[in-house]
Amino acid sequence: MLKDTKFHLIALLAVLVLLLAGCQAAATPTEEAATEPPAAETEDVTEAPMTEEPVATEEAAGDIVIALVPKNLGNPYFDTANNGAQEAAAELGIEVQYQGSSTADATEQIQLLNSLIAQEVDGLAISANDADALVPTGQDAMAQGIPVVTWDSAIAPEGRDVHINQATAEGIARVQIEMAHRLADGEGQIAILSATSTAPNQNEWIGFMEEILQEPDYQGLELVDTVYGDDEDEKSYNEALGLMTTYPDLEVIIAPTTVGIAASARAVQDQGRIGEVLVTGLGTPNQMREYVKSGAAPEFALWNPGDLGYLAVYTIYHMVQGDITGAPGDEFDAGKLGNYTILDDGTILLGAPTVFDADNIDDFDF
Amino acid sequence: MVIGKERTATSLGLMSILVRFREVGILFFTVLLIIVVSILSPVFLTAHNFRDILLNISILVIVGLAQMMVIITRGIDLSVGSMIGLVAMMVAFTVVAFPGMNPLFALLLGIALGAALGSLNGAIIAWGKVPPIIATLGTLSIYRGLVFLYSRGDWINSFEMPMGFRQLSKGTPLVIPNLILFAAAVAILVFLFLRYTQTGRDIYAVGSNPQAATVAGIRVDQVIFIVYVISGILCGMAGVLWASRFESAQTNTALGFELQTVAGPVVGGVNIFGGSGTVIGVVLGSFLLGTINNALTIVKISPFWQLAVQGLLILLAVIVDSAILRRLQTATKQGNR
Amino acid sequence: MAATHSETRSARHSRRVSLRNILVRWELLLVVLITVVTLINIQQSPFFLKPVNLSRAARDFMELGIMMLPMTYIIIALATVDLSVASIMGMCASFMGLLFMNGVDIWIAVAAALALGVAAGAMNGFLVAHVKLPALVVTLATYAFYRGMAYAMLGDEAARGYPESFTYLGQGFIGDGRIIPFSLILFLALALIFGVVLHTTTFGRYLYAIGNNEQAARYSGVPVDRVKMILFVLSGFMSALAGLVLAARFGSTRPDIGLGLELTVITATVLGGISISGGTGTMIGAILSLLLIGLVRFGMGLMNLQGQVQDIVIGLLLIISVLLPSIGRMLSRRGALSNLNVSQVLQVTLFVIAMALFVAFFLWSRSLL
Amino acid sequence: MNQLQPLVSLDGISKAFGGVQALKGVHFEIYPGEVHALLGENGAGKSTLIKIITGVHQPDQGEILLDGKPVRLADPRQARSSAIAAIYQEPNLFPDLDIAENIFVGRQPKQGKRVDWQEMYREASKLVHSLGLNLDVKTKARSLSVAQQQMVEIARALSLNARVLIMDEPTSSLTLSEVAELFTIVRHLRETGTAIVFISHRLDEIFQIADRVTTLRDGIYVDTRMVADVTREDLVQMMVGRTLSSLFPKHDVHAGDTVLEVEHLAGEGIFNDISFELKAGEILGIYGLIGAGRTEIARALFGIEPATGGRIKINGREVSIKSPQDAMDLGVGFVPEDRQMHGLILQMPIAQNITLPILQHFVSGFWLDRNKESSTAHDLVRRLRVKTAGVWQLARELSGGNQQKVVLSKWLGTNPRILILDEPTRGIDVGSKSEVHQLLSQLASEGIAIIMISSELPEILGMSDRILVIREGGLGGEFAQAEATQEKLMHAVTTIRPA
Repeated sequence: MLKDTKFHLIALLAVLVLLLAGCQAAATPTEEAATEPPAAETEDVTEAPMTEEPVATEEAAGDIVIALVPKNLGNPYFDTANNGAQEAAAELGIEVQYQGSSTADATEQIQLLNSLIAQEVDGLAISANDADALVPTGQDAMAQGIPVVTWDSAIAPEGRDVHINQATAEGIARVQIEMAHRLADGEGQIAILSATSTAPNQNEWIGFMEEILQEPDYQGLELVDTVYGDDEDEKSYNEALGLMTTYPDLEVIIAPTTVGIAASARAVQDQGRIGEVLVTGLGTPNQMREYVKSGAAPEFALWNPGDLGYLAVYTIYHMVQGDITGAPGDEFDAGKLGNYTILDDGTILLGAPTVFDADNIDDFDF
Repeated sequence: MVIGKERTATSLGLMSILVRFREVGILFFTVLLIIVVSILSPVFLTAHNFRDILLNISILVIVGLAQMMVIITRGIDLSVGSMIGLVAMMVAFTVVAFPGMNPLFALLLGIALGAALGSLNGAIIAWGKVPPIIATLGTLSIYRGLVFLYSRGDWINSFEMPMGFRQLSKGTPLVIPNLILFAAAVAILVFLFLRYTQTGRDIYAVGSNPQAATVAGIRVDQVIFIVYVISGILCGMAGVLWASRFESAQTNTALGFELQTVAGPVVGGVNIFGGSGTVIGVVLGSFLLGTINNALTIVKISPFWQLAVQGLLILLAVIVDSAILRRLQTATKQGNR
Repeated sequence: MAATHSETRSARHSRRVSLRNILVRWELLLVVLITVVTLINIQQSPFFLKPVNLSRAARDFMELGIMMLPMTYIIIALATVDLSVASIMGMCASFMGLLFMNGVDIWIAVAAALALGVAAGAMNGFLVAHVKLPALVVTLATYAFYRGMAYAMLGDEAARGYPESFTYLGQGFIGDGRIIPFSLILFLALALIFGVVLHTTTFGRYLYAIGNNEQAARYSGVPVDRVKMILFVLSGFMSALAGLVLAARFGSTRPDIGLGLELTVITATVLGGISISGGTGTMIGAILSLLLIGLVRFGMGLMNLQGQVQDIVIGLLLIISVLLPSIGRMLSRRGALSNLNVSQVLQVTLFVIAMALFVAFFLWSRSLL
Repeated sequence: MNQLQPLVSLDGISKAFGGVQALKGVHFEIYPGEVHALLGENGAGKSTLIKIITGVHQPDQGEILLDGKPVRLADPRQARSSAIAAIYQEPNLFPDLDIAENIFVGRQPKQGKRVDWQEMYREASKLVHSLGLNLDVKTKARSLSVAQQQMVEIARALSLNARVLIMDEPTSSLTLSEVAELFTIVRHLRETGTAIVFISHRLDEIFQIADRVTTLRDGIYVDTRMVADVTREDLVQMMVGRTLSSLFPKHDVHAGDTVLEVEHLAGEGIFNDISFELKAGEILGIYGLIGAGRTEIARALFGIEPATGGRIKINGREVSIKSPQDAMDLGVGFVPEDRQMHGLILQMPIAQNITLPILQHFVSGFWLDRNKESSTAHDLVRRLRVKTAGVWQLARELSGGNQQKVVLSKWLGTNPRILILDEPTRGIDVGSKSEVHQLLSQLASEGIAIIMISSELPEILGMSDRILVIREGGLGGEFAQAEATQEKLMHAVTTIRPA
């Protein structure tokens, strides 16, 4: 027995040191290769000033570190938002770390946020996977004097300082119903293919869409089903197939998520039903260019996620500098986007969504 | 006062027929289900819908066959989902970097990568004598972590993939989509391998009675090593087809897929205690699972019930399986006293 | 109360553990690893040793710890695992959420959830102990069935708005200063109970007896089937309790709560020196392994190496913790190196070449995009 | 049988297992075309000799010659490749594979690289029919009776063109007609020149089938005689030839009242219609051959495999024993036949083994009182003079004899009123054997009723007050200690039961 354990005492020790050194190596080279450094080094973080009271004092811009946390990494929508955020960071001369979990899952996001709070970052700009599960973590950060701004997908009010809405939920819902109405030329069956069943923004938009459909001039449209693709390409693809099989005379699929809209358009194309079933919703130009050209998804809307990331960084910067506290009525300047005021429900509105179609899609690149 | 009762093979026949033709039971259950669902909603019984079902289960059949061979040797491979995810990502990266690459070469690349991953499992289990559940539980999280480390979190999206690669799974040269043809080809190959090669027969012998197999001169360790390499190969192939069919490679591709690859064979009559299992069983088991999931969507039962139904089905198959086995054993024990 | 279990004492009467025996223990190995990991982490990041950070990180692992306790018993006694623990956690938390959202008082809902956990465990126990099915297959089936029931209960809604008295379970602190989380104390108390029962009571002795030789235990009058039933009921109850703590920590419940946690629970238990072949292992080892995994994950988090990269390290630790002793045994038993025949050497070299090629391709193709 | 050159010859073979000398200087030759019977009591060294011939064990001294050339059989595979095959009492086939594959496992007939199933089925059927078996070779092995499984093993041996076929107690679980079938095959094999080693206790079967017979006693070679010119009495004398030394402790029997009554006990078609009585302070010996069902009777009395018929009365009251706990509550203890599998938990220390059945005595408050456990174990260990470094030493570190004494002290700890022992002294050194015998007679004199199952004639005759003979699951006779002799007992168990 003695010989046994002595044997694996040495070997295990050696392997573990190797592992940690290896991970070290894995962490550092990513910095040069990748454009946005998802795993930035923490050594060079100078001793960030521990802000005692919630309102941060004036700080030298150079040493502010903001963490931009998307729902999950790899999603082109969030990558574009990060580009905007880095643009704002350059203008403000601060550092924005783009850190995300690999799956759109609340537990992983909480563990990530806990380690960012532990690293005493100066501000958190979060797109939440779960509005309620993140409330305790948000409160924890705020108790540590770290301002919490949510963008794209909110944490419940008690868990955040301020939320940046890409557009009013009602506005986003209305533009998608309008597009569906146009594509179905007034009447027919429509269905919704959402992201995860727990995503707060999705459920809010769907709620508004159902209300808008009651309005007189949309009586012709009949919402037959809502399915969930979990922001996974294959699941969304299968759900789209399911919709087309279950409802043979379905006319329009609305997918208010970049992953869902691309998968649905591809499903329509693969089934050879372009023109019979039309796809609309929220998508990015690069991703949808092929389907706009093929006619599977003639129109779709979105706001520029880059602007959303840009605005989120400016907002959190002003919070960190103490210019604003997130109370309704606060005003601040957001660089190229002009200035914004915090509305009375504690949110900031980016602006109305833009509709992309065949003729304007080529002058966008994100 | 004769002790050893006269027990000829015939009177035990009924039991062995039941075991050999268990696949008939599954076929009967599937047909019954199809009839019921078609009555509920005529949309179900269309060639188009069955094409979708077959498309959906093609990858499940390929990996289910790999899992069957592992289960026959009394093992289990929980790392299949992660192997599919890793190979899908690596091949997607390569295909995007070399758009001109012939898709079949991408398939070969995937198979080679899968073989390497499978051989690591094989080495740990066959040479390192680590129990399969622990070894593949470990490689499940290692390979999944490597997917993230490899792509640094990035996804490969459909618009980045060359058309040729996307057509690999979708092209329909012979009316039937390639994906279904690949699955059929793998099924035939595995059938021939298990029935007509020495290693194939040795797999059954090792699973049925490992000690006797050693005495009979079979190199048990080598057979077990090969089985995990084959599992890697089929997962590599599945990874490429997965990336081609869904035109994407994400860090969570095929996450949690391993459960279905065990459910299919178990439902299809593969004996969880090892030693027996047929290709037809895996195909029918997977088809039954695919039909049920498809039926649940069409009959508009909420998608949230699908997982519960799958769980119930595996439980049922296992209870029936062991009941038959136990009744057979007591029957022979009685016979030989 | 360091009642280490495996009495390899040589002293005639005394139960004092001689130094030699302490030295060879698996637990010592874990202590060494913990110190190494702590040293590396301190050097890597100044935030590691801050008490407020450690306490926050600790809260993320308490549910894992609670579920690890019954899993230790199951592996020691039955040399198998319960794959359905995370699904029972999800089902019971969703059931509590469902009741609460329909106006049932929170503490009645909690009691109902714990009862459901016991029932789920009892079903597993009945199929394993009386129908004599292998635990691996039963819990694989109930893994899908119980998780399916969680989705069937809550669908796409979330239960939220739990009262402060309940969320204290997961978020509360003892005393002021957000240092000692309540869930840590709850876990340590449960661990103490499980440890005392395992190492000092009749039931604990039965677990080791069955784990080492179930037949001999049965011949000595040990009620084997009753013990098996109790083990799975215990596992169901503790999984439900862990589900409530997690729901309290989140302040809400969704059907996918705790998805995939069973793999981490099994890893933590086996890493604690509890051999998968049954019969050996101590509660202290399990607790130390939980601490080690917590420190590794928290440390790597600080180095911005997220979830799945951490999984690589944990997966490696799991395989190595089982692989090395088995290689050690092989080398010591028959001097394997001497009679390796040619074909085996060939196979090993082929295998090594394949691995090298794979790593080379991995690194090369990774830099293409 | 008249060739000069023996196929296999063993000379001066000795083998010891941890202090127990299983074989001493044994000589054994097998000629082609001959049925050579190997005879001897249990523990006479027969199975050890077979294990050496089939390469499972290697001899300490002595030489094995194959066709006159010395050979070293390192493992079963090597033995098989030198055409030596064996069939055991419990056939070891592949339940999930059919008969044909069981015969050709690992070496299926091929056409090029492809397994040729038709060829395999043809070959298999030819072999099977040549053995007079009308079985479809596609049947799965799991659904065959033991006799049929044995036939398949013989067929496999033939397909390996084995020249030596060893049959170890093949007929113990066969019906009369199955035995006859087996013998026709054996005669057929003999004609074709195969050398057959036939091991059995049934003297009649030996007279029926064997040409020559070699007898072993206590690991020593006694003699080899032609079956034609030897009588049954000679064989029995050769088997039991030792004078009955008075190594067994005399104890004055003052049997108390009847403690246990068993009426028409039956178990799962393995044994039935067993009835006997047992008085306090009495030692009831149960003698019989392997597979006669004695162990199953003991397991029924102790509740491991509850009886399926008949009644058990303890102290006059009818009881139902469904589990070991029931038995222990009624004061029954059971020292099982297989020490390592069922008697002890080897990885646990002696003290914990001893206290396992009576843990409730050591619970003080909530947890176990380690000191009380230590002292109880220590007293028992001292009383039975177990040679150990300490009560916390692991059971696996003890010798066979000491391990058996630990099992005995385990059951003494429960101070039983009825103690059942199954082959208590098998495979332990002579010293421990007599200590165990001393203990048993002392326990009896203290009023404990003892049932001792043994297949060693001297032990049965020396220790028992009354002897019960079990044959093929039924009562084969009851003898008081005074009237019982080795010959009577051997006769009772070796005559083929009435047709």
